[in-house]
Amino acid sequence: MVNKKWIAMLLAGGQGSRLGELTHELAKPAVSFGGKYRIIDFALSNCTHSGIDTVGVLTQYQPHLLNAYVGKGSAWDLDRNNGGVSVLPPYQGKNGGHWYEGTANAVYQNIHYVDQYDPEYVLVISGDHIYKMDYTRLLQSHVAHGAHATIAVIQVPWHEANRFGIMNTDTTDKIVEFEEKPDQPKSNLASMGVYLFNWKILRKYLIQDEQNPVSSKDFGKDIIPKMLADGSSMYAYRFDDYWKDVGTIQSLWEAHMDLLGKNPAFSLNDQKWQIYAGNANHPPHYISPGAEVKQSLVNEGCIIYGQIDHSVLSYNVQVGAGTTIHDSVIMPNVTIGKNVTIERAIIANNAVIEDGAVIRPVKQSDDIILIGDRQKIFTHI
Amino acid sequence: MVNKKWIAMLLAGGQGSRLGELTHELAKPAVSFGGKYRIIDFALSNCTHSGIDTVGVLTQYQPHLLNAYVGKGSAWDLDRNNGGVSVLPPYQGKNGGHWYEGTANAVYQNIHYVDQYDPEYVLVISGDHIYKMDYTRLLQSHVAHGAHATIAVIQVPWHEANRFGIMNTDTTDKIVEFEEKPDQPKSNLASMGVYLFNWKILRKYLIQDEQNPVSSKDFGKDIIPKMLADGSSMYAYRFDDYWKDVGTIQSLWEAHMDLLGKNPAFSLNDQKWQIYAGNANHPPHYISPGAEVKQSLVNEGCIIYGQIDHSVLSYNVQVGAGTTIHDSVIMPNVTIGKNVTIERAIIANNAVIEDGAVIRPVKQSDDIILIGDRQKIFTHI
Amino acid sequence: MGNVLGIINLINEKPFLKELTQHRCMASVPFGGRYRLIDFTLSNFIHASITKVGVFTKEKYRSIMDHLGSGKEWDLDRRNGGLFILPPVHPDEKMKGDLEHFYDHLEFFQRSHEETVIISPGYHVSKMDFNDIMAKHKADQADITVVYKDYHGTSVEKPIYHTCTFDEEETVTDIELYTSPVPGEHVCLETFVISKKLLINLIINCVGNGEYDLIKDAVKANLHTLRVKAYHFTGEMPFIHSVESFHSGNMAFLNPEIIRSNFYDSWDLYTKVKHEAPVNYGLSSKTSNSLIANGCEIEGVVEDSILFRGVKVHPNAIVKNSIIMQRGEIGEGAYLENVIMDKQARITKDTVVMGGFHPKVIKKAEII
Amino acid sequence: MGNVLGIINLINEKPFLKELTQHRCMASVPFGGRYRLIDFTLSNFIHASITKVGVFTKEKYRSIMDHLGSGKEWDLDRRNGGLFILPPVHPDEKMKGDLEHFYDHLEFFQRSHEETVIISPGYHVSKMDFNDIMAKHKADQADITVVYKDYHGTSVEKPIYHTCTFDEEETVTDIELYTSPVPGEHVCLETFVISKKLLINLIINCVGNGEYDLIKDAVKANLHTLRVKAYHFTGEMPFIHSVESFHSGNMAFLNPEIIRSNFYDSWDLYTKVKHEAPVNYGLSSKTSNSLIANGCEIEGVVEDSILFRGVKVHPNAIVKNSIIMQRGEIGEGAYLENVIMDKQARITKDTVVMGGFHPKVIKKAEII
Repeated sequence: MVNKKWIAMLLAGGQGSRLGELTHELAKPAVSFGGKYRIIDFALSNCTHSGIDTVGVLTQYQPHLLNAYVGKGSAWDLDRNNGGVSVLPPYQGKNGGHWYEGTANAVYQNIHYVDQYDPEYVLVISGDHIYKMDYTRLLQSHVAHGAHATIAVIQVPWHEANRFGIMNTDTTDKIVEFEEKPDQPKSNLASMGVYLFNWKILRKYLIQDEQNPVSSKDFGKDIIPKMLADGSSMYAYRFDDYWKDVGTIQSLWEAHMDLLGKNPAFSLNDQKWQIYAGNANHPPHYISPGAEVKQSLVNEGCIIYGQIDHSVLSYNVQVGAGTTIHDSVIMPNVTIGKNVTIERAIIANNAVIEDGAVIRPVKQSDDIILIGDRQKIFTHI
Repeated sequence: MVNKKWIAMLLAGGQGSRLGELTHELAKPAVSFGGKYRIIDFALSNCTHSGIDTVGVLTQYQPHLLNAYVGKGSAWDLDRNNGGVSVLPPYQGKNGGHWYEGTANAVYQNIHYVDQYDPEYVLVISGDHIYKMDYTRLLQSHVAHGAHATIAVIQVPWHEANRFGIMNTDTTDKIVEFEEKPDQPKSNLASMGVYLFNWKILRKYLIQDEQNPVSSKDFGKDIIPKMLADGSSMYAYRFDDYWKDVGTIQSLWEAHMDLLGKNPAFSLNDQKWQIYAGNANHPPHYISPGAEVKQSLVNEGCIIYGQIDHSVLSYNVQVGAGTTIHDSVIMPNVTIGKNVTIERAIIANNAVIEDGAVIRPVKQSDDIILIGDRQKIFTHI
Repeated sequence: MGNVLGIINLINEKPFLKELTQHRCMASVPFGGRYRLIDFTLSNFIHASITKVGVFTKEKYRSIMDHLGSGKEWDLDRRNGGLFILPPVHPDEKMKGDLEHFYDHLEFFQRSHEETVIISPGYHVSKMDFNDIMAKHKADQADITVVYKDYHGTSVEKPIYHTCTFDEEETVTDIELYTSPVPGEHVCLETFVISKKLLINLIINCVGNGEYDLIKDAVKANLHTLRVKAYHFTGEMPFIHSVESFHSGNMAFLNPEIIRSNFYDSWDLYTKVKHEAPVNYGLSSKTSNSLIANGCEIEGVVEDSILFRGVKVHPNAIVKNSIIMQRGEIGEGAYLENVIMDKQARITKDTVVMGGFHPKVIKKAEII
Repeated sequence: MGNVLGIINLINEKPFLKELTQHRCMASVPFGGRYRLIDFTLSNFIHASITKVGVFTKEKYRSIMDHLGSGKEWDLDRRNGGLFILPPVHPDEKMKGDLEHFYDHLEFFQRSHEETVIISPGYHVSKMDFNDIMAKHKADQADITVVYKDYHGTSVEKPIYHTCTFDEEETVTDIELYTSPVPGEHVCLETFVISKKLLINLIINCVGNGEYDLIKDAVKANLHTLRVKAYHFTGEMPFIHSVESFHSGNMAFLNPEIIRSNFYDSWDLYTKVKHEAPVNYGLSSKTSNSLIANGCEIEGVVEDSILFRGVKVHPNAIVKNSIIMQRGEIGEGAYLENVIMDKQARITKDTVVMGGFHPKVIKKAEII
């Protein structure tokens, strides 16, 4: 067994209840994204590109699809004999079973998993953000600072800073204070939910935190503040590329719109940093005579007779003649009939939209419309 | 996706508490066997040889080692893109989480897993028996009988029949009665815990049983009796080769002794039915000048200076000079010093036996001695 | 099935595809926007649950090795069985025929546990149900089953096809080698079912007699001593024997019905996964009746064409009735019609390239 | 490491091992009871986290393809990187030298993302820490690092080793080709570290000048223009250049200290897994100072010997100072001494086979 310099623990347990029907039957990291991917693909691909070959995926809520999707990990080159990707659900030991109680507890319950690789560093990331990040730079910064923990941060607009965990740093980027969703933020450096720890130190804190009866057993709420309070050497690592939390229908839709255009805010077609996806075997898509596709991303397996403008179409989507789709996100295996109108909507997997249906907000300023999994829509909505 | 004719559900959840310290930190199917294997290897290898390429391993108690051991399944050629081996732990859904309550409940909770392969038949097996069995013959018999369920049975000595689930059959091997551990057995055909079901029928019974508040949700206690009571077409399939339940220290030891000799009761060295094992990369073993090895199985990685007679040595066992080992089972990574005496004992993984220690029952008729995992033995026991 | 050994026989490939087979064997030629010809046969094997496949290669097989890799995409990275590439054993000598090559790898056949062998070339574009063929083979109690298809292609100038005749019980009575078939004639698809034991005997006997040709010396020569039966393949399959028929065979896929029947209906066509992003259509793009693979970026006009992965069509470029292979790039204002553009070729700004009845082939990595 | 491309260069193998290399290349020769020679270099690569490996093969490489398979056992079945077998591109022409072969596969180098290349032959039996070699290469700011070892073998008749000399700063000043070294001389292990960019330049320049030999034309010829540094390998490594030295190199492993240092100490030696059962020792067995691989069944006497997987020693048979490869069988009452028995060979009842100073080699599948 070759020991590992670092491994990643990917938090994929959350239900993501603000995504409504999208997470009815699957965990948030398994939600479709970008016409081809699932949200978790971004974190997993980042690991692969950063040379991390051992990833523990901590999962609890509706793990089957995620389990089947991650499989043996070959899509991300994580089907390794030593290491690779492991889905880590809760379990029963001699003293009965425990569901994961918080993010820190989830890692605590898998200390033995981490220990078997004896890593120097552990990267803790979450499976619900859209970004391309080379974690090796974070590691370099961590080592250069001789830090106990390094937290990746991104500048957010000042008026949104109160929605994030905010880092207050000194001039060397050493973290001096951490505030979870502060009313009066002193900085706009928000935590991206990407933490690098020296394993020996984190291990100690996890065990300590577990014995604290009032702890919520969460990295942001408990572990980080405690380490800070103890005077640990903690640094911020500034990330200045695209990063988006897709925790709501609105932000999920926005992130899709960010993919479109000639120079999109976030490009998926990056040969040096491909995003890997599982089960990616579909035929080329077919655009019929009379169809019109502009400013859009269309994935394999689609058959298009209608007009698509400024939208994202996932695999195996069928669009009938006379149909127009604007500013929308169509998830996999959706069948859309003829003369349908879809605007500012997200249509979830396997939905069926019958001929002539109209799906659009009453007013342009209204919320994005969500059509849930396997729904069948006959007419106006 | 290619649909599957049949898949297997392997019950690996049990603690196996009668194995004492051996299952302190691992599930019974993960216990070492035969110098090289773990108990679950026999069921998994049977699946591979029978052409079953989709196996769900239902696990609950201390699943980590089993999880890490099964891995992506490549040892058993079960690292398939479509199907392969999947470890299926309990999970949380919309309505919270449920640990597996019984063998039937464990399969019930994974109905969606089975459904995704849409199999015609489901083989339910357990991960704690030692046997080589071609399940395709069971399938042939099942199909020939047009059965709803077929249960593999083996003749046991009449005086032991009261320890098993006993099938009473008519002359065509149709099961007419099932008795769990009967005081007055009417037959000596014991259930091997190997069931083949038509999935559609089993699925119905699993859902029905789940709604029965007094059911223990077990195949042997609930599903089989209910199907029989309903007049389902159920047949026994007679198996007449070696089969052993290794649920106790005594039976585990006996099964090891069955491996020894020129024509052993159970041969591991069968080129047509190899037993596959994970992590099987160790160097050849070394027998020093002065060592003596007779009537024994010795696995790779050992370094032997002492005398071994009628025993089984697992990988990476070291035996010092002047030491004698008789009628014993030495599990992996055990270090045995010089001038040690070991008789009628099972020494568990990673134990260390110091120079001069004597490990043997006081009387030949006493129980087999078990030295637990990682124990360090200095002198007499 | 589990009891069948699949053989893909690349030995008898002819240089029909000219420039396209200059640096690769025919089985490795790209097809249908995303595939290589060999993917069709391999996928057919997978759908028949064949898990041990031997690919007998002759020359220019490096790209096929690259493409197949460990066999993972076809689920053939197995300990028991899996994918075996069997190159020539005596590369310095001219190969006398496929049977010689089989003979050199006789151990491969002998060591296989499978009882039945299916042999097929690597360039058939078809969805062939080998389970059905096997079932007929068994029901017929045949020694050899020969798969044939009624010829429907345009007439061929050179005599390149083998045709077979059979009686009313579909017992093959003759195989005519090297003919120019007319529509309706029974073209032998060089696809056979045979027991491994019989195949080994035939190989040893033929080679012992200085005979080296499977269809001529093992099949045709034994029509009267063995029970050789015919299987009528009635599915879609273009006859590809020239650059034109390769072009038209591709274009036949510009039809949703054909796409559906070939790529869906639970009959996945497996190929190497390349992780390309979805196609990005620009504001000025205009696409019609075309098959577009992932990774493309389209800002120009694409009509009646097939674009492989990662093709770029710049603004005001026009692509008509053409096949653009992987990573091709069509510069601004360029015009292409009736063209087959091999991988990584590039058409510079405002260049016009037109083929006539014979599509114009642009070589790999060529810049025009 | 992640940024290093590993090359195993089988081009310069010499037919030192006679019958043992009659049907296989040297890298594929069995060694140490369970391995092939190439396993050592491959395992060294793995321990340095090298995840892309190209094996440049010349001839008789079928058994190496069989052995390596998909690369799964070495964790090299990867989408990015992994194992690449690179056979000759022009099999019908005599290869002029390793640089020609590298040139034919120039695209392989060019397309690789790795910046550094380690080149090694496939037959060194050693535990070599490439991380350490790389570290020195960097610290030295070397263009090329040449790995050498002080000669310790018996004297060789034919001049087959390249020796190097260097100054007090370990800058290589000369490489003498084809010498017969005396103990203590610095034998160049034909193992090099070089940047990919420089390697590509050297390949193109040399081949352009009609020069085809890596060590002579790329390394030696540039000693005065490039910064070529020496790395002293001090670990265990037998010099194998004859059947005798192959035999003694194997026998050196009959030593628990050597076994421990080569096979344990968290330096796994990876090889193809064969799922053999533990060794079965019978009532009449007597084994002493021997290395025994799984799957063996021993009822006779085995002394000072190495038994590969699946060997059977029947009652009253005696095996002394011998190497018995996979699936060998020694009949009842037979006597073997100083023998190397290739795979699947069989010694019949009561037969006596003895080698002298030159071990007697029994060919693959031979029956005596």
